[in-house]
Amino acid sequence: MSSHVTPKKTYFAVFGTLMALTALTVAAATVDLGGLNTVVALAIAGCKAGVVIWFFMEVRHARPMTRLTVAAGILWLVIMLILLSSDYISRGWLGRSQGW
Amino acid sequence: MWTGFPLFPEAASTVAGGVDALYWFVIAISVFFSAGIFAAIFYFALRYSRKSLDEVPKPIHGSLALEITWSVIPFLITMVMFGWGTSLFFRNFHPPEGAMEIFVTGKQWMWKLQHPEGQREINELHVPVGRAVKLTMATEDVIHSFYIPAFRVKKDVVPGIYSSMWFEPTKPGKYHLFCAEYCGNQHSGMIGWVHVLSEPDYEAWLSGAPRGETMAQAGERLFQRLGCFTCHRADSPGRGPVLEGVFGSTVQLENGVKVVADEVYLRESILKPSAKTVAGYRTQMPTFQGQISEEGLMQVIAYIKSIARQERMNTPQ
Amino acid sequence: MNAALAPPPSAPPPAETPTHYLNANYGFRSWMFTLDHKRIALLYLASITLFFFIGGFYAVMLRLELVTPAGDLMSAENYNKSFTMHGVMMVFFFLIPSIPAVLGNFLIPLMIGARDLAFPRLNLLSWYIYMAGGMLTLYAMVAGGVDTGWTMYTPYSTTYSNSHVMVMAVGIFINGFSSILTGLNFIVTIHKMRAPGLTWFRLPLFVWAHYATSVIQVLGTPVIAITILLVALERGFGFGFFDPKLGGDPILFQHLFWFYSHPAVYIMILPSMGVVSELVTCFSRKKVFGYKFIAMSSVAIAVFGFLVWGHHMFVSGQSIYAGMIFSFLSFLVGIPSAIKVFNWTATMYKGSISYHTPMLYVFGFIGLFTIGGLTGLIVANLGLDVHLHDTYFIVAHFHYIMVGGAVMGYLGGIHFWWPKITGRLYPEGWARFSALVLFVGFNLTFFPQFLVGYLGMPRRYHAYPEEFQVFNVMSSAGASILGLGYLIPMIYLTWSWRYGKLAPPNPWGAKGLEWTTPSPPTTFNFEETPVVTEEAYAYAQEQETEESH
Amino acid sequence: MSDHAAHAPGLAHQFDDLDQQLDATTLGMWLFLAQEIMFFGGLFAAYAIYRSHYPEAFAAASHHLDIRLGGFNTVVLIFSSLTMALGVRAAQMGKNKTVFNYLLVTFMLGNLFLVVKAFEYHHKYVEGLIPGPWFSAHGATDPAVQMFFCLYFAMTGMHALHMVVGGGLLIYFMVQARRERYHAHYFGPIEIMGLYWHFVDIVWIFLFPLLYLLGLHQ
Repeated sequence: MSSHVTPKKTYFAVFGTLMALTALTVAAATVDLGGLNTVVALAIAGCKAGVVIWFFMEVRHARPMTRLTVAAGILWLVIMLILLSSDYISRGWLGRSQGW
Repeated sequence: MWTGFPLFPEAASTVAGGVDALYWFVIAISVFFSAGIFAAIFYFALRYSRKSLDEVPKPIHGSLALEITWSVIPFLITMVMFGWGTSLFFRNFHPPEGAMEIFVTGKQWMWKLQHPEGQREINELHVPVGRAVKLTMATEDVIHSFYIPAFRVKKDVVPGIYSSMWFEPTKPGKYHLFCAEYCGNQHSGMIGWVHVLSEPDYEAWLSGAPRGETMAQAGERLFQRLGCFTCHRADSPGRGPVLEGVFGSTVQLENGVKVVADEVYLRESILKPSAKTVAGYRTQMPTFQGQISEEGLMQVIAYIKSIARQERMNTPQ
Repeated sequence: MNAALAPPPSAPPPAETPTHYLNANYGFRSWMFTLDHKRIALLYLASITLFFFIGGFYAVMLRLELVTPAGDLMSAENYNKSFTMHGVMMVFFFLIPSIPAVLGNFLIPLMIGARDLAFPRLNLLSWYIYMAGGMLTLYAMVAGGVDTGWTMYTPYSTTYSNSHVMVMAVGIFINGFSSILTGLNFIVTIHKMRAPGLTWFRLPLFVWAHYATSVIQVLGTPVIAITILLVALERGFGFGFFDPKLGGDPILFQHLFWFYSHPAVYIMILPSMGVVSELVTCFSRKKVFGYKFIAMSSVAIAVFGFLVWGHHMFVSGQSIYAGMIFSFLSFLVGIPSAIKVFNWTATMYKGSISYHTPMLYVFGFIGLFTIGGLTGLIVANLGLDVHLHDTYFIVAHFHYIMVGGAVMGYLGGIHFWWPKITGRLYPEGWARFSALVLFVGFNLTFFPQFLVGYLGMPRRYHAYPEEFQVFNVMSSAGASILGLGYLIPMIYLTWSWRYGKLAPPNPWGAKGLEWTTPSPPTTFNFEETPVVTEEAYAYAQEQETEESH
Repeated sequence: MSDHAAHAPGLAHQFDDLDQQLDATTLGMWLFLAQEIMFFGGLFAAYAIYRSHYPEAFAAASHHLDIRLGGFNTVVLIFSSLTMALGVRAAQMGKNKTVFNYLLVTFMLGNLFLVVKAFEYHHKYVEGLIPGPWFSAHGATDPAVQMFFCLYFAMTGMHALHMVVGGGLLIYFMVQARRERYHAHYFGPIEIMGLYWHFVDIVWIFLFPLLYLLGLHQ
């Protein structure tokens, strides 16, 4: 059952983590890391989302089926992004610029 | 007018034979399998039809061996189809060297075709037999699709980019040209003919067809009229790159990337000058979006191409 | 001819009609505010039939126009509006909801031994959403029509069309949520509401098929919703998401559109496959061959169905390497479909086969789906699709899947469960006759389109070159037979509702929890929650146990 | 169906007991959120494609956004997630009064977010950054700058719309909490409300860096 009552201090700790990560992502964005800026920003956002899902949304106490649903949602998004980029990345491979 | 009742389209290009061969291969496999399935169904339905009301046949749960067999065998067969089809597609994709070029503009609802020598046609295309023809295609409005069934070739013409395709006719004759992508009201009227002529007939047509200036000449006139020459010429250093010899060369962009200055790149640079600026130049060129038609663009590009060719001839290396 | 029918119940039906879900209460409100999944299924049945005949009307107009090569019956504009409405009505308002919302809604709780779906209010809401979307789309039609084709490719739909694209886009957008909610409801129901003992691998294959379908509905439909919303924003407010002038890519629209609209084909065909799995085992009176393979192939189709959308775009300007990937994956999705066909055929081996109407539809389904599937190998092929893309070959191919497959399964299922739904038997003679008419009419309509397609006739052509006329006349002739084939069941089924013979609880001698309830079932389906102790389709249960002892 | 279960307050007829009901509704909500992922996913996909194709134009365009306001809103939203989580916790313990208070705070924070967002939109309007025929970002020659704002308004607008819906739901649940509807065995609706609210928060967690931050160092 998901009626597990989480102690308040866990939630406060989570909130603190999220604030720290927010500060970190802003700080990281001001430094020029080249192509890594995007990766870092998305990685931090992913961490934050993970923390929210795991603690606030109580997936850590959820049934396997709930976890599977979360995973499926993310997996399908990844499928869409990968197959989409398979087109956009390889359009230039013919040695011609693509112009749109 | 009774134009006959063809069952199979004419095969009039170098790629048509290959496409038809693959088609018959897949059809043969399909007929084999469907005949097998239909025969089994008929046989079972008759042989095992219900004899009495309380008849209860013995259950059969399944067979792993059978399941694997009828998964693996179709898989292998489809992979043969996939390999064959994909290699055919890739082979047919790249135009051969030295193909003659035609420029195509799709527009609701007509095809405009320009020959480099200056002949212009609408919904008609005259090409010689036995020579590869490369089409560079653009559209003024919506997506169209250039389709010649007898050649088994088709390509969408998408706004904002140049599409290209090629074919080499093998038989003189008159073939349908269709727009295959729905493009609005008169979509079904966006059709025409491809006339494949023997070499002498084609020469005769070339000399007989009304020709104004060549595409390059028309392009040069546009180049003047739009004022491009004020920046892009040898004696105005610093303002814009000199275009002599640019076409086909590799240019270095501001952000360090190297691109080949081809039709697509030139088109983009005219319409969105700031998108890919050549290293060493500031972006001060205005956009020509809306000021030049796709046809005009093709002419300007033909002009830039022609001065690249002259350049190469002048400096032999 | 009724010799093969299961023995009728020995006791005559009681003189007093027992209370069931149809006569539990009466009146407009009792239907409009019902939470009973069976009544909601009937609401869907009525509205889907309405949209089917509207879509069918447009099909008739199209085929009439195409009898002659010249565009002489109606204007090009009206022709374009007709094929748009035909596509939109049939795809979004008939095929996608057909089996799930009618048969699925009615049967899933009955098959798993539940009193209702998990969320009855949501179920009713999804019907209202469906009707709202449908009414808006009908309004777009009445107000002047839409001429973009159901695919709504940009930039034609966003910039160049002068028709009521906005209204229709909003209609389809709204309708999408009906589909999402139905799928969501089914998934939760199948997970949480199964009767004790009904383990996953004891579920009827119909339920498996709907589970797979629901996954597609939940994960695919939102993408078309947002895509259509972007089109509406671009058209209405100049937000140029796909506008090349702002650097937008019209091909991106096609990607997002087909990300849903290809899996949507599996939303149509998977439930139909579920119906066929039920029918073939019942009328062979034999456990289905390879239960787990059929169940898992449904799931495989649902997953792989999401990986193949780019095969609609081989000549669109998509990268040829992406084309190669999509072509490869498209061939893969053919394998689970083939597995199903082989297993159904094998189920008949050494069975006890009767030729009742539902079984005739099964024969029709397997035959037509086989042809549709095998021609899929042709159009999934990069080398061939360049020639065939956007020709009548494609039109023929997907009609073989959607009409030959999905609609055949739908009609087969409607006949099979008709006694359960209405408590009445349909007239067997008429039903067999119309199944035959449909089969003949269908093939005459669509087989010539393969030939004229390979000849090079592009689709969505109002007028066409004369050498294509013979095939088109054949096709139109077939369409008139096909239309008749749809009218006959419409008439005799309506007639049988009132005058048909009273149906016993299990007229076919079929297995499955739904047949343990009275015909028609009571409002809450089961007096007591049933306990399942046997596998699905245990037709020979007693004998088996005898033998094992 | 046992009689006493059928009479448990809040139990719908189709379920056997409250546990089954809670399980079913939770799963239903998660499925709905999976659907939401794909709904926003379409937007994110379009953003990813265009951003990678026009990095300079998008970076330039993002400089028109105010990071302080965006950052402030991020803090507001994360804080509201905290209060929401505490509200669910209170519901699990059946403390209706506390539930009400936390939901009220969450609601206020949500409104604060929307007010700030409205100021941002207004600012964009004044600057002429609304896409369409009147778009006029000065100094921007690349039309892809406008594409950025198309996506900006679509993504933040869709997010704001979800906030508005969430606000409406919060009002409903506040009324329910006032009526003492929840107890230690029946708190599912609040939990589901929480899931929705956290999801909307997560969407913003991605929107903030993607829209505001990525071009910052350039």
